[in-house]
Amino acid sequence: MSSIAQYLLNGLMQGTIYGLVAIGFTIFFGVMNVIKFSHGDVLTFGAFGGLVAAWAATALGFPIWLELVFVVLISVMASAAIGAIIARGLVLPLKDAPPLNMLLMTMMVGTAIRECIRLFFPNGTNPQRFPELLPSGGFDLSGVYFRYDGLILIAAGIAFIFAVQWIINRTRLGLAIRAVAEDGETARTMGINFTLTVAIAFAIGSMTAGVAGALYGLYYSEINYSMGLILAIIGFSAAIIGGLGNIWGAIVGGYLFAGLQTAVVALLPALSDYKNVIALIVVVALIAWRPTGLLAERGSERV
Amino acid sequence: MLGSKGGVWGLAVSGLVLMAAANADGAFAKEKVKIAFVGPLTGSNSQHGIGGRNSAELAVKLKNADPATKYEYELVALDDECKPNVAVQVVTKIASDNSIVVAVPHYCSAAAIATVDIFHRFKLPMVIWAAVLPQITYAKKVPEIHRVSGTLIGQNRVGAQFMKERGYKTFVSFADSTDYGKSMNEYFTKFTNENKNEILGAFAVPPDQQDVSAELTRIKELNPQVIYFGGLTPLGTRVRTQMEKLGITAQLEGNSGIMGDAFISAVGPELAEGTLTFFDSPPLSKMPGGKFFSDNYTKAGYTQSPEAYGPFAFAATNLVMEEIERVGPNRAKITEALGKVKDRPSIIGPITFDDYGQNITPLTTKYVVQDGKWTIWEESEYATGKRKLKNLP
Amino acid sequence: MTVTSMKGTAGQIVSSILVTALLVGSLVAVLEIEDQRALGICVAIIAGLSFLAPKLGILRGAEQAGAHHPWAVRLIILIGFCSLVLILKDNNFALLMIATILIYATVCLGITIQTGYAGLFNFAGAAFLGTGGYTAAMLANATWLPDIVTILLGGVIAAALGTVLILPVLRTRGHYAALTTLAFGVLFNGFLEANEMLGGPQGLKVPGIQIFGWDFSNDLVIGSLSFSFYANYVLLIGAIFALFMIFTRFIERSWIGIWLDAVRLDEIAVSVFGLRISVWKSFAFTAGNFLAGVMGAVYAKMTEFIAPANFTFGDSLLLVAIVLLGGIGNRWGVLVATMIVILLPEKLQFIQEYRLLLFACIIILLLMVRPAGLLARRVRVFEERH
Amino acid sequence: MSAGSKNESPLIASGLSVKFGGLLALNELSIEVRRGEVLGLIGPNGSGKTTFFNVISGIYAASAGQVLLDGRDITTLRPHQIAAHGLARTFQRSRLCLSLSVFDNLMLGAVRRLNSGLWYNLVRRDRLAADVRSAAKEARDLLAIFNPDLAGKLWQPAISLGMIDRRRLEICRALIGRPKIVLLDEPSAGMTHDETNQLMNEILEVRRNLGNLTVVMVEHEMGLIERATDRCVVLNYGKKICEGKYADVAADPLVREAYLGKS
Repeated sequence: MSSIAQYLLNGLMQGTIYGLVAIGFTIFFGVMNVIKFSHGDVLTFGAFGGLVAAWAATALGFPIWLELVFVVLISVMASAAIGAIIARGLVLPLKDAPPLNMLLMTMMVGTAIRECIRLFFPNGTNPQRFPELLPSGGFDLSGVYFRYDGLILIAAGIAFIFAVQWIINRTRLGLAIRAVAEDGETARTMGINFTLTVAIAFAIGSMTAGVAGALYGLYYSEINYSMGLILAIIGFSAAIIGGLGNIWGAIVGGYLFAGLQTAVVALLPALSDYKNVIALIVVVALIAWRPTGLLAERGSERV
Repeated sequence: MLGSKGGVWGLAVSGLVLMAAANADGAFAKEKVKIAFVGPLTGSNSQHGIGGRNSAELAVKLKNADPATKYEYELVALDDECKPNVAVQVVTKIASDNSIVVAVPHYCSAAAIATVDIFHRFKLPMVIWAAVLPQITYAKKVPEIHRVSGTLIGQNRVGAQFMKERGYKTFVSFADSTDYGKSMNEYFTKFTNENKNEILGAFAVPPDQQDVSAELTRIKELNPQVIYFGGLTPLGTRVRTQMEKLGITAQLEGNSGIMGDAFISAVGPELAEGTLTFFDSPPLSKMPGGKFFSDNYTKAGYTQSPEAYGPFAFAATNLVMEEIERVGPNRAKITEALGKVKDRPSIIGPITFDDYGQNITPLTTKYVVQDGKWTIWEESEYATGKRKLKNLP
Repeated sequence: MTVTSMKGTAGQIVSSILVTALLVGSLVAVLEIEDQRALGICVAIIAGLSFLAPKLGILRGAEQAGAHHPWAVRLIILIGFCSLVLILKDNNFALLMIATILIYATVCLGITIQTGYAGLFNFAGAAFLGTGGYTAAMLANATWLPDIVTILLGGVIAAALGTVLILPVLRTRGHYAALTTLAFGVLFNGFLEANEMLGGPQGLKVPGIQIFGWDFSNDLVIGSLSFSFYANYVLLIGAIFALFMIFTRFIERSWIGIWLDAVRLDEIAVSVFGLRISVWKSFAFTAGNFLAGVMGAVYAKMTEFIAPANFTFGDSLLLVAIVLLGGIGNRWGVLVATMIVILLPEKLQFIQEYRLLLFACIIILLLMVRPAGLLARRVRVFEERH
Repeated sequence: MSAGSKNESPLIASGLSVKFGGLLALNELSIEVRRGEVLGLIGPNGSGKTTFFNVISGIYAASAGQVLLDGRDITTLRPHQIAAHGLARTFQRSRLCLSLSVFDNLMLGAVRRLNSGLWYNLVRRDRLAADVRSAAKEARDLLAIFNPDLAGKLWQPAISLGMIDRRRLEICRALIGRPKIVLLDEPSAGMTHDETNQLMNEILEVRRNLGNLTVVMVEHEMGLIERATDRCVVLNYGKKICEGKYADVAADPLVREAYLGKS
């Protein structure tokens, strides 16, 4: 029984990371109706930014709590910056192009980011060790091993999810973003700076990737240049099965995907090779069942 | 328009003239001989490919610096991306190029299996520098095929024997789902069973899977003494770090796939401490010429490390150049000469090819991580009993 | 030559000869020249000519020739193709590249029917290619089965496998549909890697093609001329490609072509006129997968080896990239784009580990500069006179 | 028109309701369309006129009620099935396939008459070519009734047409399938007064040529309604509030209130 709790804990951590990635997808889709597939690689970029920050902090002799703050801050800023740059430089100019062009373009941007890290980061092809900045150790509760860092990170991730939700739904900035999402033209006539709002929305969406990247590094103590690709596929799946444009949908999708993967290993250990295959079959089946996602309104098309 | 059309042809012709001119440059110097190197230069295995390429390049550079050689060598390096179809493409390319007389190909076994027939068809001799699946050489006798790296059978035989001697009884196998991992698992299972030890479970995950905690939780339930890992460094790193996160205290037994500094630097010296591997080459410092290789590698200014198989690429390239010096740049003659290689000294130990072209004298060596360094077991504090492996019965 | 001189029958025929010659000449030059500097100059000249051709009305002329004198143009292309094989006759590598280009181009014709016409995204092209390949591998022991049948079965099985996806594809649109196929492509690859029955990650050996005692793995000898054994494959694949080019054209220039376009452009509006959207979506999806499956079988038999690593998400992406770069819905654009996409990384070998980065940058640049692709699709005009 | 020879009303909607979320877009609406008439459907914005069209043509599902087309229950049928029973429509916002030619757009209206068989389309190219020729002639003739210039633009993309020609094309697309009943959703939208008048004359002319085709028309231009319709139905909040000749309807206090609001 104890291992069930252990699986749950693992699944929760994975789900939080997936959910964070999916939120980014859903924000981009909401605002610009685009799928920005480079999102996973923006995450990687943020995580590597955090790694460089950690090296700098060590060199400067920061205390460990300051190093932690610095690492997370730089991760978030690095991914927000590159997200905004991609939005401004590549996504906006192509906003009227067919969706397929945008999809391919952002996939290629992701490839370019990935390759740049691999080629230009020192020893970039190899996995990199991410410093452990959170209290190590943990406690054993009837056979379940709770690590402090895991608990802290899950809490932090969930807190950030709520923060993003709050920004989008409760602030003036969020109002502007939602206005642009609803109808770009009208928002413009209402005096909202369209380009700036889009760039900010992309920055916020990318920040979630930065947070996910930092969480990933702190939790797994290891990052590598190619971790973004599979996370992008999973995050995209999560956002879709939840229902694009719906933040809660993205979160549900994230935990669902993690739950599926964990369940296959826990319940059908003989099929653990097929973990992703089974999870993706369920994704396809879910899409067939609810073609616009689990939480999306089943709104009818305007005719 | 027709004029411009003619321009294309004119250009094609002038291109050929240019090529001819380039070749003519060497007319006064030594005859130029081309050797092809093939390995993954892009993708997730590219650190090995680039390390191997650098090492092969180094061998060529050092050889060319030697005034006593008969020929001037040129290395043509190509990327097979570790994909069979791309490998078929690039090998067809080098095989159709008659100026290339011999090849040093492949890190990934799937690529090598796909190209064996092409090397044979075009009668291009080759010496594999890293792919380790047994059937590349042993599926059938092909005169052109040779391999300096040992098959993964040896590593596993030595490993299983070693673990038995330490008294370990229960194992779990954790491999990646590539050909490499599957084959590793196969021979691990074979030898472990022969030793009458118990395998509690076997797991396979794609090499790019990031989170392995679900599998590890399952392993924690099984509570083995040893986790056998059959995969490459990136996944190995994740397994080791996530074992720690889940509080798994089993002994980690690795293989050639995690051999190299990358593993230790990625998991950190504390976590790496005590990890075992079995690898087909003693440390460079123990080999004649090993220090020469590492010094020159550093001196050449390569930023990427040669990785575990760099020395093999260096040895293979040197071997083919030695044969060319002896019999001349002729494919058939090189094939014949390579078939007779016996006890040839190299930085990875003496090389002897059997009838299948397989190097049968790899010096499989036991390593353990001690203070952030791969240390030969016999020289480690673990062997003396000063430090202890985990979960020793 | 001026724009006016390109009109009229003679002008059109001359135009199509010029365009064919440009294509053949470029291929020969790019494949035969190894010297980097010469290649650079050569590529610049090809680019210049390609830029000039539309300005001088040659492209338009060739297009009109295709519409008014289809058989004459087909003859010209056939002559061009034969001379290509003749020039490259013993260059194994060049012929392998030509065969690879034609294989990818055919698969992309399938995706053109799916995405370009019916508007269905397919990010699992490599999976259907792989299905054909694995069918050929599985049927290797059934030696009593003629290889032609095996190849056709590759297409049939791929099309049949595609029906698994039909329900979600029919029910979804846009990005949701994109994910459906994307997920399928990834899971297909994962399945190949995980299972043992289909060879697992190591892949399988596949025997070469034999048709009526004609063994494709022997060098082709015609009279006193001896060709590389790849010439066999180039001829067969060329024939299949030509067949599917005509098939695709016939689909496009028919009522069905209109229905497919309408399904893409506004399925709600046209359903009101009685068009059965699901039928035509299924048709386009199945037809495209059939093409991919057929070529997958041929591809496996040509390389005599298949492994899961050949059919990854990245490969599916490559197929989509080709269709987009060519100009979505344009059959000839597919061919031109395939040449570029297949030959570019090969010719970029000299920059080795920087290849993929440069390739990504070039695609991004092309998407920014030419969002409609290299050759935009023209409005369909039915020929009224006969 | 074999089915049409029966003298019943070709379209009967009874007790039709449509819900969007909590909103009742149609509220137990009953409308009967008589054979050969031009029925005007009017009402303020959001009163449910277009929703009514969408339910009839099968795009939206009704949550309650029934629709009979020539005595057949079509309430639960899919759009393409309803089309097969002889219903055609236009859309308020232009829904031409702009990148396709005028001919292609027209042919979409004739889907049911054209042979979609694979053998025919891919192999019997000679027969196909002959059919294309006769279809092109028919298309030109139809377009010429509206605007002779338009007939000459058969192979041009629809996007090259002006606003009024696009509207003409949409109407022709609805007519070429020889429907029994046509729904016109605001034919005047986006056009000037003169253009609207001209277009309406053309529509009425063509309708007479087609043997007094039954037409239901949503329109805001009251002049048009007055001139073109035989009878009007007024909707408000998804309910029918009034029905009758235009003059009677226009005088109804309920209608005035709906348009002007309570004063």
